[in-house]
Amino acid sequence: MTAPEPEESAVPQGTEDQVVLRLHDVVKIFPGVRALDGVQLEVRAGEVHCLLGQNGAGKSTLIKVLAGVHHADAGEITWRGEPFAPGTPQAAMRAGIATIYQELDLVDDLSVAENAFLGHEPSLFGFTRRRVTASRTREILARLGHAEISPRRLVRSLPAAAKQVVSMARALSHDARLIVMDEPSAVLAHDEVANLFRIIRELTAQGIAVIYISHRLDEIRDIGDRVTVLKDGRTTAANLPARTTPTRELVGKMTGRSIEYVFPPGRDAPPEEDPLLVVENLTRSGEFADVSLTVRPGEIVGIAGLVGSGRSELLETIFGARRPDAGTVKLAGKPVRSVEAAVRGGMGMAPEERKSQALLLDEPIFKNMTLASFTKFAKVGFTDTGGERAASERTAKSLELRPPGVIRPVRTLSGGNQQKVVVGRWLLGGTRLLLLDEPTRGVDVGARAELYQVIRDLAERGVGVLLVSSEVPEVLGLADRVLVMREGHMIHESPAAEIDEDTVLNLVMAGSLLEGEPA
Amino acid sequence: TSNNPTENTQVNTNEGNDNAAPGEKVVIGFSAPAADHGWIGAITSNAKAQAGQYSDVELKLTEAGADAATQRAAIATLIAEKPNIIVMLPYDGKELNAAGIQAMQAGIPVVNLDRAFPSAAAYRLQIKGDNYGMGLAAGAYIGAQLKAKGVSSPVIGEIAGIDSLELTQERSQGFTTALAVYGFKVANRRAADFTVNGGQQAATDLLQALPKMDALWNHDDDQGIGVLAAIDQAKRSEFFMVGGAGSKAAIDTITKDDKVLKATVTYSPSMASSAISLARLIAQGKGMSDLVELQVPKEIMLSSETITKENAAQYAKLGF
Amino acid sequence: MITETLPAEKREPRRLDEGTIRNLGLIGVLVLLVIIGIITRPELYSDPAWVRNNILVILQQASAIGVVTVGMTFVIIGGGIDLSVGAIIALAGVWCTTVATQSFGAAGMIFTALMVGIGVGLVNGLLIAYGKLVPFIATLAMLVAARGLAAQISDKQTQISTNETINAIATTRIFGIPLLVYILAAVAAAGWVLLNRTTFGRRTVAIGGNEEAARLAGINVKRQTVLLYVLSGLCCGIAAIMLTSQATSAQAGMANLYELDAIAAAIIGGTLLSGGRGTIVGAVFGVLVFSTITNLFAINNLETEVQNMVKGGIIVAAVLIQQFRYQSLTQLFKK
Amino acid sequence: MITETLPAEKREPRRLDEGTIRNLGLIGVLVLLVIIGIITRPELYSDPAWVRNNILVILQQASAIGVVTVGMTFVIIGGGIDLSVGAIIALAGVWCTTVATQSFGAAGMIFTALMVGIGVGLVNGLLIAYGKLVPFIATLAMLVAARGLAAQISDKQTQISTNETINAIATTRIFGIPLLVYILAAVAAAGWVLLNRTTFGRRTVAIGGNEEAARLAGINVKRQTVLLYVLSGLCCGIAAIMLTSQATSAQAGMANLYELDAIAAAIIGGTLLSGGRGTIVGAVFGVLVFSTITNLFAINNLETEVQNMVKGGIIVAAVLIQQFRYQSLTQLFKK
Ligand SMILES: Nc1ncnc2c1ncn2[C@@H]1O[C@H](COP(=O)(O)OP(=O)(O)OP(=O)(O)O)[C@@H](O)[C@H]1O
Ligand SMILES: Nc1ncnc2c1ncn2[C@@H]1O[C@H](COP(=O)(O)OP(=O)(O)OP(=O)(O)O)[C@@H](O)[C@H]1O
Ligand SMILES: [Mg+2]
Ligand SMILES: [Mg+2]
Repeated sequence: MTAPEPEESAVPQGTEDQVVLRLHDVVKIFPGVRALDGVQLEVRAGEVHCLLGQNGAGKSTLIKVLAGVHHADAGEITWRGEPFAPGTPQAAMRAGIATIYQELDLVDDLSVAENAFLGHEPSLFGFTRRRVTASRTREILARLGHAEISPRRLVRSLPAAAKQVVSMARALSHDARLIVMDEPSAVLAHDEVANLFRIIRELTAQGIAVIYISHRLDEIRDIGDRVTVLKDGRTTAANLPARTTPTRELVGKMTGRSIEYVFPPGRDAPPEEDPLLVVENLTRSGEFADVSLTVRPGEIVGIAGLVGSGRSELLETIFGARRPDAGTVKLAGKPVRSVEAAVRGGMGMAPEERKSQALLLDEPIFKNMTLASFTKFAKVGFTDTGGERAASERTAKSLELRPPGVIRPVRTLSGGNQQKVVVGRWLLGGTRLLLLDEPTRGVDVGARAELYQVIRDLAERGVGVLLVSSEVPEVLGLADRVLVMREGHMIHESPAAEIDEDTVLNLVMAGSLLEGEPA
Repeated sequence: TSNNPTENTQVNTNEGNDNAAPGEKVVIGFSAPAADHGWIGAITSNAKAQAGQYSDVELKLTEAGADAATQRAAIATLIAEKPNIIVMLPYDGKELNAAGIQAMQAGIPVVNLDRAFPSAAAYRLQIKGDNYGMGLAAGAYIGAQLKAKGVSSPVIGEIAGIDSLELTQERSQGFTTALAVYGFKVANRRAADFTVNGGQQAATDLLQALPKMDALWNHDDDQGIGVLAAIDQAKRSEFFMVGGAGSKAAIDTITKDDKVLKATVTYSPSMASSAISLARLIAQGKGMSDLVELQVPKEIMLSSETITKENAAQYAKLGF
Repeated sequence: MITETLPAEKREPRRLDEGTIRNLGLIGVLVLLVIIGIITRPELYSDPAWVRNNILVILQQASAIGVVTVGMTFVIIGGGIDLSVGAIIALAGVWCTTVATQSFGAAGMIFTALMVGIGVGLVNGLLIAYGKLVPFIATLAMLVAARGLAAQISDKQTQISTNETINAIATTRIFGIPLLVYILAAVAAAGWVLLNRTTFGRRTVAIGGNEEAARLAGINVKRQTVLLYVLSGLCCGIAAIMLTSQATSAQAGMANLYELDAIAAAIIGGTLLSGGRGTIVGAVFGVLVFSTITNLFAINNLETEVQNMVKGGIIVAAVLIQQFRYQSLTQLFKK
Repeated sequence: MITETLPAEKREPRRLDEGTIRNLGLIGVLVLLVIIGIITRPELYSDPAWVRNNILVILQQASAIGVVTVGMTFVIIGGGIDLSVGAIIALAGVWCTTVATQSFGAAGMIFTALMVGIGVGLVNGLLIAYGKLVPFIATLAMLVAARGLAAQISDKQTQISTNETINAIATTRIFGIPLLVYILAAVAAAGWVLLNRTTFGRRTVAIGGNEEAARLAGINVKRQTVLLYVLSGLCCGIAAIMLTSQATSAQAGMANLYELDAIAAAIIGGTLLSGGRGTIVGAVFGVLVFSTITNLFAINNLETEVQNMVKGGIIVAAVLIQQFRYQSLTQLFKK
């Protein structure tokens, strides 16, 4: 492979007085990986500068260098005209760079206000000024459109979406000239993203620069001004206009190839067979009530709904990880009451939070992939690591795991590749029914297309799939049948072909079909 | 007990003793449990001080650490170094019995100090304190005093040392037996841990459980400092107290007679000094000059004496 | 949207947080222990003067270990552990009762004890924060070394405190309540304020709950870690004075196994061993449960071995009672 | 691109994993200790017979605590902790040396010790897995209770083993090497295989590394937790026999503070106290370091208090040496 050709646009071209941040040939090396390998970046005051790149391209590493978490091994950074090399996160913050990290960086047992002002608490002789902190937090939250989140509430008790708001509040609590956002929309629902964009526009109107990272191209088109594309730690294109650059070109710069389609082409409805999964009147008080659904072999059933509508809890209950208050779950006619029974019966689940719920971060990839199936490889209790590795390698190849190889610890993989490991776990296990909770969260465009294909292929082979996603196009593009969940109730069901995005969104938000649409 | 270590040892200066004349050089291996307690501390310092009295003795200290297993290791190492004789205060006589036998079989005589080996093959000489006798003496003193006062059904308290040690059991048994002679029994018994804080805590609890008390026996004068402090703090004085072991502080208090402590029954660490002297004689093949026998006898048991205000002056020099 | 899924707080029934519920559980355990005491020794409990005095005795017995537990709670909340507390007390106690130190009078002794505590805590903290030693190993090494040094300094003898002022600390009562109890109350109150109302406390929770997040928020994790061990050392210094005064003496073996007691009290009081969560009030209740148990055994003249068997059972029961209460209460609030 | 930035795994220099590096560090520490021994006591080390015997003494001293450490390592890797190991040993030792048990002969005694170990481990495991008690508290309660029961059973007396077969375990040598050393080797080897080559080991690492992930992968976390404490109890049963044979007796106070030693050895050997990672080889090296230190002190006639001070320093140094090696080696691999 050859190094990417230097593009004319890779040369920074902003006028000097506008440019607040400039990176030249920045390099960051981790043991065995050149995470950044000559990055060029230039950000102007008051713009939203988007960073695009595949999983593992180095986006998070780049912003951590800016935030003083990592130190660049080579290269130059200029911040507001001065050379810049923050030694600590505090130094970066003082210089006016605030960061919203990809992984939630909150302390569960501190309140919302304390989290927002962590590290720079308003205080008098070391005593925290709780009223001041609370009122300032309340202001910021109101500005963020979330006045309903109480500043005194413990972060532990907040749902994921609200935690993301608190992360944002923390960034705004600094008097920042540049705010870096690493996939802030990954855990946000549709309407929350709109809210986020409103705030970003407010910020840029004040001349604050924003670096925005996302895998969702539509978002970038919506909010972004200019785009810089990273591939394998290098800038492959810089300062492309966000709105007008063709998708084909962006994807090409990111992946080095063109992706013809995102969703696999539509297919014929799967044959009518007896249902594999039958859920009847499942209820967990406070989470969801009276949910009934079926999944047939080879069928992909998608559940749309807002964050907080209880879909994760539903999946976990079906999987046997939570005890239902009422109702039954049957897999191929047999009741499922525990995770072990579910796994034994051929059910698998890729949970919502892969790091805390699915991965042994310090263990090698192949041991993570075979976590649910190592007993099947084993002979009389003795494990067959050779067999596990070989099988994992095949699966890794079919998922196009990057970097290849199954021995390195999962911790060193980028988020999207970690997700592939989780999906791979169930491909290995001879799964008959796969429960997927937000499977493409944080996964790049290329890998996403691969994952979609993998899911389709599984269905073609007769595996039933129950898919939860907050991205409506994903549900519509992938599923054969769509269910809509709202506040714990299943309010709609129809074949995917008979429903469109607007209808689903309206159902999700208002709970009713659009006027004039047939029910 | 004293804050000045040099006052703390009891040695036989051997004036006018023929055996004191320098003989062939003797290497004495010495092993005692780790000392975090005054009595054991005094054992080691006495041994060192006594060895210092002889120009022909070299003392090899191998302290035994925190438990019987560590002491076994220390003894194994000591045996490999082939001293002429080993003086050992075992963590527990029964647990170290095998170590004693091992040394004897290696041709090294063993002087057992304080805690007896069950097997006679495990030692050449045994110098024992009398734990049971200590309890007996304390019980007898308390019984006699109470009887003299005419108390008919007295409330008697007991503060023991570390309860899982056999010596504690022996002391308590002796105490119960002696009290039974007078028809008395122990109303409440707390175990401490041979530390001053332990003594203070246990005594506080005991005083709380017995709002009125006639007599108290505390097994150990070292933890007795804490016991006396607790009694002061509770402002109690309606009873009298007997101590154990015979520390310098206890003897001083008894002499001054300004606290509830009226007597103590001895269990003197001076036995370590005697052990070193006798070990030297055994190694040199000499006997004890007052005995007719040519060799040192096999067993010596110290008697537990009762120190009161009347005879305290006499015992002052034995206080540790 | 979050508004819809999250009931606004005003409309929510004022929810007891887990900490409070745990503390209620511990009060329940305490009440239960007292009831057992009343049932087994009614004649003692029928005397109000005795009961009053008994409460003071329990508090007094809890005072020194309570002070240590406050420091330990901070260390554990901050994600560490301090196995050397007992050894620090011994070293501080022995150091402040040497003949030389005693010649400087009470102020000199108190100063010495506090300085020794702070100094050892500082070494612990530096080893852990900058030497990158696991707290368990670093403080275990310190345990061994500090006890050794204490034995060396005291020449393995019990050192008597002849200072009347120091010795009076244990006997002084103010409004009928022992000074020692006031000291515990003051330390606990200061600890509560420090944990809940200062940046120091909030940062402690942060580094214990999510060290990476704390670091990213610009908190100097290393310095905070050092300070936590210094705080624990300081508490040990205070406890050393209290114990020395109570026993009118100090010795290398004093405060034996205080580390286990303090950790157990903190955990029973709701502190997470993995860090990030804990309450001072709970820790103090934990200490009180333990000293009430000891008191109960004493007034019932239980033998040591029976005591131990029963104590194991009570610890398990206490934790189960807390859990039971918690679950049943959350059940209640669900409905 | 990827091939360029990331050498494919086959071409990568065979990288030593952290565990191996730590073990190398521990071997370094051992060598250092031996060198200190040679320097301080050259006359002893010049005698080959003495050296050979000394190695056997060290190994023999490490044998019982080594067996306990293997069990402890499993528990810690599985995310728990077992503070009751010393107490289990005492209970098993005392129970198997009662007059009644001894009347069943050696087989009866061994069976009893193992059953007591397994039984107590089972109770620990059930309390933790199903009673949802924090391991620290559950096993601390068990520590107190089991020692109490041991004192009760033995009536606080040291119980002498009159069984020749049992007593012979400590004195038997095969090819000149003590049987006790073979037992340690067998347990360590079995532990290594169990951890690294069986599904049991994989489950242990899984539940310790990420309990939730293990649960959602269909692993029965509760059962595995119970089994881990049973395993630790079993190791204690074995150690009880070994110690009883060495002392030809058992007593309620035996194996005092073995919990601290075992945990320390495991951690020094590279086991993460928070679970999910650890090696058996490292744990055994950790034990050897401790018993070599003790041996070094013994041959140098160090007084206990000096011993303790030096020991604290050596522990710190040992950990620092490991870290130093690790960093310098990774430095090497960067280039
Ligand atoms: N602490 C680390 N140690 C070793 N390698 C690392 C570390 N952090 C990141 N890497 C590696 O650096 C490369 C870049 O990772 P980074 O997290 O920056 O990717 P990313 O672009 O943010 O991907 P994603 O879109 O999945 O978040 C990856 O190959 C990753 O495996
Ligand atoms: N930590 C928490 N404490 C209290 N309530 C919570 C918590 N997490 C979630 N909930 C509540 O549980 C319900 C379901 O929340 P959840 O976010 O898991 O739903 P979801 O549909 O799975 O969302 P997602 O789109 O993130 O998958 C909501 O009513 C939410 O408010
Ligand atoms: Mg990233
Ligand atoms: Mg969810």
